[in-house]
This record gives sequence, C-alpha cells and structure tokens, in this order.
Amino acid sequence: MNPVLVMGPILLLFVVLGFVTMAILFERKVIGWIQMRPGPNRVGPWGILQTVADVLKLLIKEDIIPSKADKPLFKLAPAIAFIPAFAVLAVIPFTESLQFSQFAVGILYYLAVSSITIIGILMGGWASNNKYALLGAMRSAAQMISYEIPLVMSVVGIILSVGSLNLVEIVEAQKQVWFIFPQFLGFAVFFIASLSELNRTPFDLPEAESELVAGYHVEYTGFRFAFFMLSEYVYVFAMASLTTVLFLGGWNAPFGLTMIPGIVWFVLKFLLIVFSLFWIRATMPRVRVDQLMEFAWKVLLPVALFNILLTAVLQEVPYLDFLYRL
Amino acid sequence: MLRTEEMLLNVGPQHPSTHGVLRLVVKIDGERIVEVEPVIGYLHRGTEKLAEDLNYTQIIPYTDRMDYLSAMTNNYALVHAVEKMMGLEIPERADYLRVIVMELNRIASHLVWMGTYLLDIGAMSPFLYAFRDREQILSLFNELCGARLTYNYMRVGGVKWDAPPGWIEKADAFVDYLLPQMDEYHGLITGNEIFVRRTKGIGIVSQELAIQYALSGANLRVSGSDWDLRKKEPYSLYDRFQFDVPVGKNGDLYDKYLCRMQEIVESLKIVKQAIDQFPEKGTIMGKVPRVLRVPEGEIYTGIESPRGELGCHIVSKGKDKPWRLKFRRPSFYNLQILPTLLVGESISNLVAILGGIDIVLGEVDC
Amino acid sequence: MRGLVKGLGITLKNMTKPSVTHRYPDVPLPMPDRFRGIQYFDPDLCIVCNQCVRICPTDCITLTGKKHPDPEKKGKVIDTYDINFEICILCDLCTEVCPTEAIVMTNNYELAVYSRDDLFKNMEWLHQNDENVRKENNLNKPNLAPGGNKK
Amino acid sequence: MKSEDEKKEAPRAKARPSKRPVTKKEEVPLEPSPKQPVLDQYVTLIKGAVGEQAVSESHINREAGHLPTIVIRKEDWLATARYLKRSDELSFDYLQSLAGVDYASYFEVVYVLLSMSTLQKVMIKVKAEREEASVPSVSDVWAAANWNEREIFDLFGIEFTDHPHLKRILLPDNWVGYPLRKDYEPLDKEV
Amino acid sequence: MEMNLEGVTPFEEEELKRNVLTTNLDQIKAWTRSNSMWPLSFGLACCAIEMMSTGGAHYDFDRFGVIFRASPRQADVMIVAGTVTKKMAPLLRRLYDQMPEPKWVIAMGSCATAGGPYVKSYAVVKGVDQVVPVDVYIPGCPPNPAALIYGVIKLQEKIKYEAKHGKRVFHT
Repeated sequence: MNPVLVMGPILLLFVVLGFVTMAILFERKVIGWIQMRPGPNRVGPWGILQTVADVLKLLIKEDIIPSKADKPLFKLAPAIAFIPAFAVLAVIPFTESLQFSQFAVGILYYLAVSSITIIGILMGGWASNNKYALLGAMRSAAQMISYEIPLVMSVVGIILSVGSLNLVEIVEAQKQVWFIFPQFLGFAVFFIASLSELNRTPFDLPEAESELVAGYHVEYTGFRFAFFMLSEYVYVFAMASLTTVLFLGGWNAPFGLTMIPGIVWFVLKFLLIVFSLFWIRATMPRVRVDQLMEFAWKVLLPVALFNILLTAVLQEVPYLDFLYRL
Repeated sequence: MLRTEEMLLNVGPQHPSTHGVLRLVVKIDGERIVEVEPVIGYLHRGTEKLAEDLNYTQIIPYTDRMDYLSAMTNNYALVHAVEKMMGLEIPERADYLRVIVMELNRIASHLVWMGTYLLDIGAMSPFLYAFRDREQILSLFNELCGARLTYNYMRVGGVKWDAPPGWIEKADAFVDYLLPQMDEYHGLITGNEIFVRRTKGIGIVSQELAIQYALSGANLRVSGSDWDLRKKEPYSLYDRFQFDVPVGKNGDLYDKYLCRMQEIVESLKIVKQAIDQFPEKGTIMGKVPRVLRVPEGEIYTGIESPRGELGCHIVSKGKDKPWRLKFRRPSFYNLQILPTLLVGESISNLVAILGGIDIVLGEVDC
Repeated sequence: MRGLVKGLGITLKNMTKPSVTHRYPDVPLPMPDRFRGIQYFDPDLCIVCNQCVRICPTDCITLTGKKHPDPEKKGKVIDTYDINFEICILCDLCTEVCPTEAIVMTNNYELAVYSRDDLFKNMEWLHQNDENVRKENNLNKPNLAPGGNKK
Repeated sequence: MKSEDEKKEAPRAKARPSKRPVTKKEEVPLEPSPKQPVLDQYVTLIKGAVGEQAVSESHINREAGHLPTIVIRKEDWLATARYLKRSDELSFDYLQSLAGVDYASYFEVVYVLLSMSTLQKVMIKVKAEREEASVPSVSDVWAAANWNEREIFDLFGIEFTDHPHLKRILLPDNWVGYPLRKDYEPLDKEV
Repeated sequence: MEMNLEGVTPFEEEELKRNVLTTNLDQIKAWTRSNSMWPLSFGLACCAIEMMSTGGAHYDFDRFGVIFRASPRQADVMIVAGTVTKKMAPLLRRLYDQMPEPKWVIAMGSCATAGGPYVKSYAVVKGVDQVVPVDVYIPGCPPNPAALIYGVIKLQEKIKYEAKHGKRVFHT
C-alpha cells in the first residue's frame, strides 16, 4: 500500500472541506455584495473564520431525534446524502498529473453515483415524520429524477464527438476548441439541469424557505444538518468541476497561453462557474413544481435530443467535421 | 383508483411567509389544496377596549401600532374623524405636511409589500433593494418626528412638529432619486419570465366577488372598478393634486403587482406637487381647546390607506374619552376572501396569493 | 429568456456599487436631534404639576413631591421621580405637556439590559443621563403643541 | 385612576371661567339638511317593501356629512337587508363598515352601506336588548359581514341567528366573558 | 483575531489582557456560539419590521454571522419581536422547547419585555419572561436596528463572560 494511494484521497478530503468552508463564506459574501452590503466580516480578518464558527457551533449543538421519527433511517439519511457527493470526486481529472483514476466510463460513474443522494434526501424527509419534510422529500425526488435524464442526454453530444467516456480523453480532445462552442445547446441544457440537481435557485423547491419552512431538513439539528449542508456544497464543487472538465476544457489554456500551469486555468474556470451559481441564486425567483416538471420534460429533453441529432449530422458534413470528430 | 387520503397541514402562526402571526389550517390532497380555514387572533391586543379610557391625544400612539407599516395613515384616520366631528379647520401648512408624510408612508408600505412578496416567490435581492430605498424614507421620518416606525406625529387640529430646515429639500431629492430607481425594479422583476409565470392568471378576483367581500384598495382596483377614496370622497387636500388611479383588468397577481408599483409612481407625483405648493410660513397647529371635549354624536369616516379603506367609527358622549371607537381595518376585510381564492390551488400558489392580498396582522387582529 | 438576462445584468451592476451599510458597532451611529431615546430629567425645573403622569398612556411615570424646604416660597419641590422604562413606549407625550421642560428626550438608544429591574430608572439615573439631550423642545418651538405651556 | 382624574378635572374647570366647547348645533337654528328628502325617500321605500313597523326611527347625522341614519326593527332586518341590496334604485351592494356598540342599557349594531353605482351612503342601526342579545345574520346578503359578525359575537356576545359558522375569531376558544362590554371583569387580573 | 472591546467593562479588559492566551475549551465554544447566532425569525408585530430592516442592507445582521432560520430545530437564539398575546403564549413555549439546547432568548421591544403599550389590555401576556427564560431585554417601541444590534452584542458578551467565569450574568 504505497503512501501516495493513501495520502491522496485524504489530501483531497481536506482540499474539499477547505473549499466548502470558503464556498459558504464566498456565497454569503457574493450575495451580500450583490445586495450592496458587506457579507460576514467581523469574525475572522475578512470574516474567514465565519464558516468555521458556524460548523463548529453546529457540531457542539444538542442533537435532537424526534421521538416518533424512524430512528435508523433518520440517522442514516445524512450519511447516504453525503457519501456519493464525495465518492464522485474520484473520477474528476484536475490536471494531467493530478487525477485519481483513469476510469474508462468516467461520466457514467459520475452520473450514476450522484443519483444515490436522492435516496438520502427521501429517507431524511420520510424519517423525520414531519409534514413539511415529507412534502420537501416528495418534491426533491420528483425533481431530481426528472432532471437526471436531460443531464445525461446533454452529455451524449460530447461522447459522440470524442468517442469515449473517459474524462481524461474528453479534456485532451478539447485542445483546439472547447466543447462549449460546438456543443452550446448541450452546455445550456447541462447547466440548467445541474442547477436543479444541486437544488439551487431557481429550482430550490425541496428546501424552499418561504413555502416548506425548511424542506426535507426541517427536523435536523446540529451536525446532522451540517452533513446535509456539507453534501450540498461538495456537490457544488463536484458539479462545477465536471462542467469545467466537460465544456470548458479542463486544464487546457485558452488561445495557447500554456506558460501558466494547467491547474491555474482549471481553478479559474471552476471559480467562474461557482460564482455564476451564486449570482443566479441571488437573482432568480423560484419556479413552481408543476412548471418545473413541465420545463424538464417538454423543453430540456427535446433540446438535448436535438443537440445529439445535430452533432451526429454535423459529423458527416465535410469541412465542419474537424469540430465534431475529435 | 388509488385511495388518497387528505392531509391536514398547519401553515402555522410562525411561518416565514405569513406576514406575521396568521395560521392557516389547510386540508391538502398531495400538493392540491382542498380547503383552507384561516385562524387569526394571535395578535389581538384589545386596542378598542383600551381606547375607551384614554383621551384622544393618548389614543394616537395606539393607532401607530395597528397598521405598523403605514402608521401615518392610521394617525390621520383617527385625527380626521375627530376633526370632522368637532368641525375644526386645519392650517394650510399642517395639511400639506400631512399629505406629504402620508404619501411617503404609502410608498414605504408598498416597498415593504414588494420586497416580502418577491421573497415569498423566492427572489432574495429585491427584498434588500426595497428595504434599502425604504430606509431613506425612514430616516426622513426620523428627522421629522423622532421615530422610524411609530411616529405619533399628528394631533387633533394639526401636526406636532414643523419640518426641520432642509427637510423639504431632502424629501424632494428622495423623490427625484426613487423615480428612476423604479426602472431598476421593473427591469429586475417585471420582465422576469419566472416571475410572470408564477403570477399571471393566478388568484383571479372578479369584480362582483370583490364587491361582495367589500375588498378595498389595490385588491378592488385590480378587478376593474376604480374605487379610490382619495378621488371618490376627497378628504384633506387631495382634490388639489392631479394623479390617476391605476386600475387592473383581469384581477390576477401580476396585475396586483403592476397596480401597486404604479401606485408608488402616483404617490411620488403627489409628493412632488405637494412640495411645489408647500406654503413657506404658517402655523402647524389650529385653535384647539386645551381639553378636547368631542360633542355628543356618532361618525364614520373612511380614508385610503395603502391596504384599502381605513375607517374610524367614533361614538362620543361629549366627554374627552370616546364612548366607543371602532376601526374598519382593510386587511380584516381583504383576508376574508382568502379561503374562496385558494380552493384547488397548490402550496406554492397559496404563498403567492396570500402575499398578493398584502395583509398586516397587527391590523387584522387590531 | 431576455427578462432573466436583464435581471442578471442589474444584479451585477449593483454588485459594483459601494455598500450602504452603517458599520454600526465600530462607527457610532448619530441619531437626528428629534430622535426619541430615553428621557433626561432636571429636578429643579419640575413644579410637580402631575401633567406628565396624567398624559402618559401606560402610566409608567410615578413621582412624589414634598413641601418647599424654605417656608416663604410656596409650591412644591420634586422628591422622587421614576420612569418604569419597561413599559415606556417613547411616545414623547410627556415632554410635550411639561410646562417647564423639566423632562426632555435624549438620543441614547443603547439600553439593552440583562434583567428587567435595571429598567426602573430613578431620578438620579435620569439626571445623569445628560449627553446628546434634544435641543429643539416645545419651549423654543415656533408654534406650540396643544397642552404645551402658554407662558 | 379614572375617578381621581375626574376630580382633578372638575375643580380646575370650575375655577376658570369654563370655556363652553363651541358646538354648532345650539347656536344656528336647525336648517333642514340637504339630505332630508333622500332620507324620506329611503324610509318610504323600505316601509313600502318590508312593512310599516320596520323603520322605528330615522334622522340625519350632521357631523358625518349629513349621513341619513335609519333604525330598523330587529325582527324584519333580514328582509330589509335583502331589499336594500336587490332593489335596483337603492342597490346598496358594498358593506363599508359594521360595528357593535354597547350603550350600557342595550346593544346596537351599526351598518354603513354604500352603493357603488349611485355613490349614496346610508347608516342602518339595529338595536338588541342587553341579556342574550340576538340579531339576524346578513352574511348571505353581504359576504363581508361573515367575519365581522363573528368578531362582534366574540367581543360583545351578540348572537347572530343562522350565521354559518358562529365561533370566536379573535380570542382563544376557551375565553370566558365578552371583553368589549362595559361591565367586563377580566378573569386573570395580573397575567 | 481582533476582539471588539467596545462595551467591555474595565474589569473584564485587564482580565482579558492577563489570560488572553490561555483560552480553554470553554472559551472556544463560547467564541463559536457567539459568532454564529442563528435566530428563529419569530416576528409578531412592529418589532418584526424593525428586525427585518436590521437584516436589510443598511444595518446588515449578516456581518455578525446571523442568518434567519425558519425552523426552530436549527435556531439557537429566539428574538421575541412583538406583543405576546395569551393565544400565542403556548405556541411560543412549544417553539422554545423545540429549539436545541444551547439557546438564548432576546426580548425585543417593550411589548416583549413587560407588555409595552398594552400593559392594561386583557389579552396580552405582560412580559415574555412569564413564558420563557429571557437573557437580554431591549426596551424601546420599537427599538431601532442599532439598538437591536447593541442587544445582540450584549448577548455575545454575556456568552463569552459566562464561559470565562462560569458565573451566570444578571446585571450589566
């Protein structure tokens, strides 16, 4: 068991946890700036320790399990919600050297494992024996399942042009042109579907404060609630890095500026996606449940299928095929 | 057919979008609402019983706390009723100050409504922008009468404080600031497709239903009738100003939003005209006997508050304390129509329709 | 789609604008002169006329006067004067009716306490509470409020 | 507190030459108010439609802008209400305000009705005796009256016969007594 | 880590200088709890509007790490903002019991402190400390946002003081 195999994942765990604390703070700061007020700035030098204080406080809070709740399910739900979020990172290539597994079916693994979280949320909502939690869980189950399909369909366009499911090859294929340009339709559908996968506005139906008080985690206190928050932000990390890898060409430098190392490009593109997630959260109102379903099946899915058709057709067109047959 | 059994959901008194302590016992089947029964009274403080052994100057602080979003119009409702009963005339300058202050308070109240309504529908930023603009109105009031929310500013026969030097220019500057600011709100919200789909064609109120339930204010004007007490029964100086009354066509939530935003623009016009015609000098207090003895009799007068017709019904036995003081509270009447509007709607619509009626629980429970 | 993009543009534009927050605890927040904080009481101006006790809607002012110490002057001198600040609603009616401006509002608003009986303010406390007292009171106001002193 | 306040008021008022509060009514002789013919027209219409004994008294309320006021007998108030709403030349379709008043010897329920088309206003009063007062409910004529009647029942104890859902609306259901009555003694004094 | 010394009594100040380094576990716990107070948005009447404008852009509660949580399970401080009527008192008590253990109560406004303008009314509980134990009273009707922020700072100091000295704080 050579040390790299063991140290790597632990290092990644700390990087991700560090990112999560910074992401929560960054989100409150960005939303604060948008609303013309400084976010948390009194705890650490620039409010850096704010999330540390939040998470520590949640850890030392009293842990209430409602009496009539289904105890084993109640305890298991946060774990099942969190583990896939972290397991999914195994397959994401950050740079040529810095990656964990050259999985042949990288995308398939990612999308399959990420849908286990729905079970966690359903268990959490059902086990806490609270009407609001039940409603929140039902909504999130319907939403996640119906957005899984456009998410997968939008990626098929890339697989068609690259011919392989391996994420590393996909990034290599984007040396000249990133997939965001030829596959723009795919990118749009993917971005919207990823918004709804992460339960973020405008699709944050399950934990809609103004309707369902606090959605599926209404009965969770202390560190169980911290687990749910953690899994949400680790998913932000995972989804943003997947979007960077698939559509923005991972560590490839734009216009050949290759003297700056790949990891810097990766982080820059990654932060751009994360910022746009927070920016959309501060602006958009919430979609109604039936409009959400209708949007998924009647708009996103046809567009995704059309995108696949378009990619297949354009591959045959002689002078355009360098874009689509990589 | 799958047997589905209804679930009783308690949209409890402590809920982020009930604008205070209103409890709705909702019988739902899945996400569809079968029947709603509002339970109110969680903020009933018995103001009318207290008013029976307080003289008229002492009741004014209590009117501030009924509709705490527009305390000036509450003050005016009581003071106007007493002045009409005693047949007092108000000096010009005091009346102009009253109109300016009431219209500014209407703008502040509509801004709070717009902010919390967008929060119910899910957008966070308009709430902050609305409160940022409202803060400037509150600081204007803070300079004029010393308080941000409960002003206790009007007295029978006039107003307590004169405008401090430079206050009128500040109010003028605020009007010039807010008018272009409204375009930012329209850009952010009115065109937003998600907002339009969430509000267009939902919670439609027909005109005879509105009259049947005696709705007033924007809820009535949205369904077609242009009933605005400032135009129909002009009180104070409202007959000197040119402003028009926004009327909606099909009475849905989107019209209510447009109507109230247009009402802000109309109130800005009124404040602008009032500032231009503001008399330089003049007393702010009419000739009032030291101890107010209201002559024996009974009176009902209604004025246009941001939520609707705010009426004050005084029965006096000639003493300085009212024998019976009853307020006709517009939110109490507007809330009555909620159960009929909500049958068959979904939970997200419940929140939107409840926000659309614009109720304040301090006024519903009085 | 156009409306959503316009909304995003507006929020981005607002992000560049400076923040409008008062950094309250670090920067003291000045209140305008007429702000109604806690009262300031000047015992030697008070002529024990009980006007403020009668006008207060929640009866939170209680005072006792005693005979004037030196015999030849008639009238009364204030002995104890306490405001039960728990139920004072800062409606400013007492300063309005006081004929000799013995009780005046100040701008202090930092009054949070840990226990309710710190809120019973006696005469000494009210007398020491004399920074940023309100300047424009009903005596030097151009036209007087009803019940204000006609002197 | 109240009695001591009266005592202090009375001597001071006597000491100074008491400024009689100026009341317009005594000095100027009572010229007929412009609304008098309108009032008579209403009274004759109601008497014609409902019955002679319906209107027990009617006068003009001067302070409230010469508002015609009619006192209707309790027994046929429901018929009058239906008539007021449905007749085309009166058509009072907007119930502006509904208030309960306790005159120590009897209760009185005051309705202010408004017609949207003719912009005419009228104030209707219905008297009810002190012990187990009951007034017919008009909630099926004007839907707005439903909650108002429940509030008056809650605070005064006036029963509204065949009201669809007469229950306390503002006070908790286990509340004893009717607070807005003049002789109300609160149960738990100091909570 | 800059400690704001505004409002700390001189006795505490030199106490701080002496053992600022020996922060035992208690003080770290107190530091985390005081710097991330999530209030249960329990807005009843006019004070609720002032609480909302404190959350607004001009006074910005978020600077203190204060996020309004709607569910009692995730709240640690309950700001009772408004008049507590007899119909509302049992519900207030139930919500208080649902909150997880290290919890505090701020009675905002004279209504919550002692019944405020409605002290003679038949339907109002005179002071919320007849229902729940209260830590900080903020007089004023309604107290302006800066007074509410001052009250929250006093609560933070109380938490830190109690952690350091183990004694309950009763007087300012």
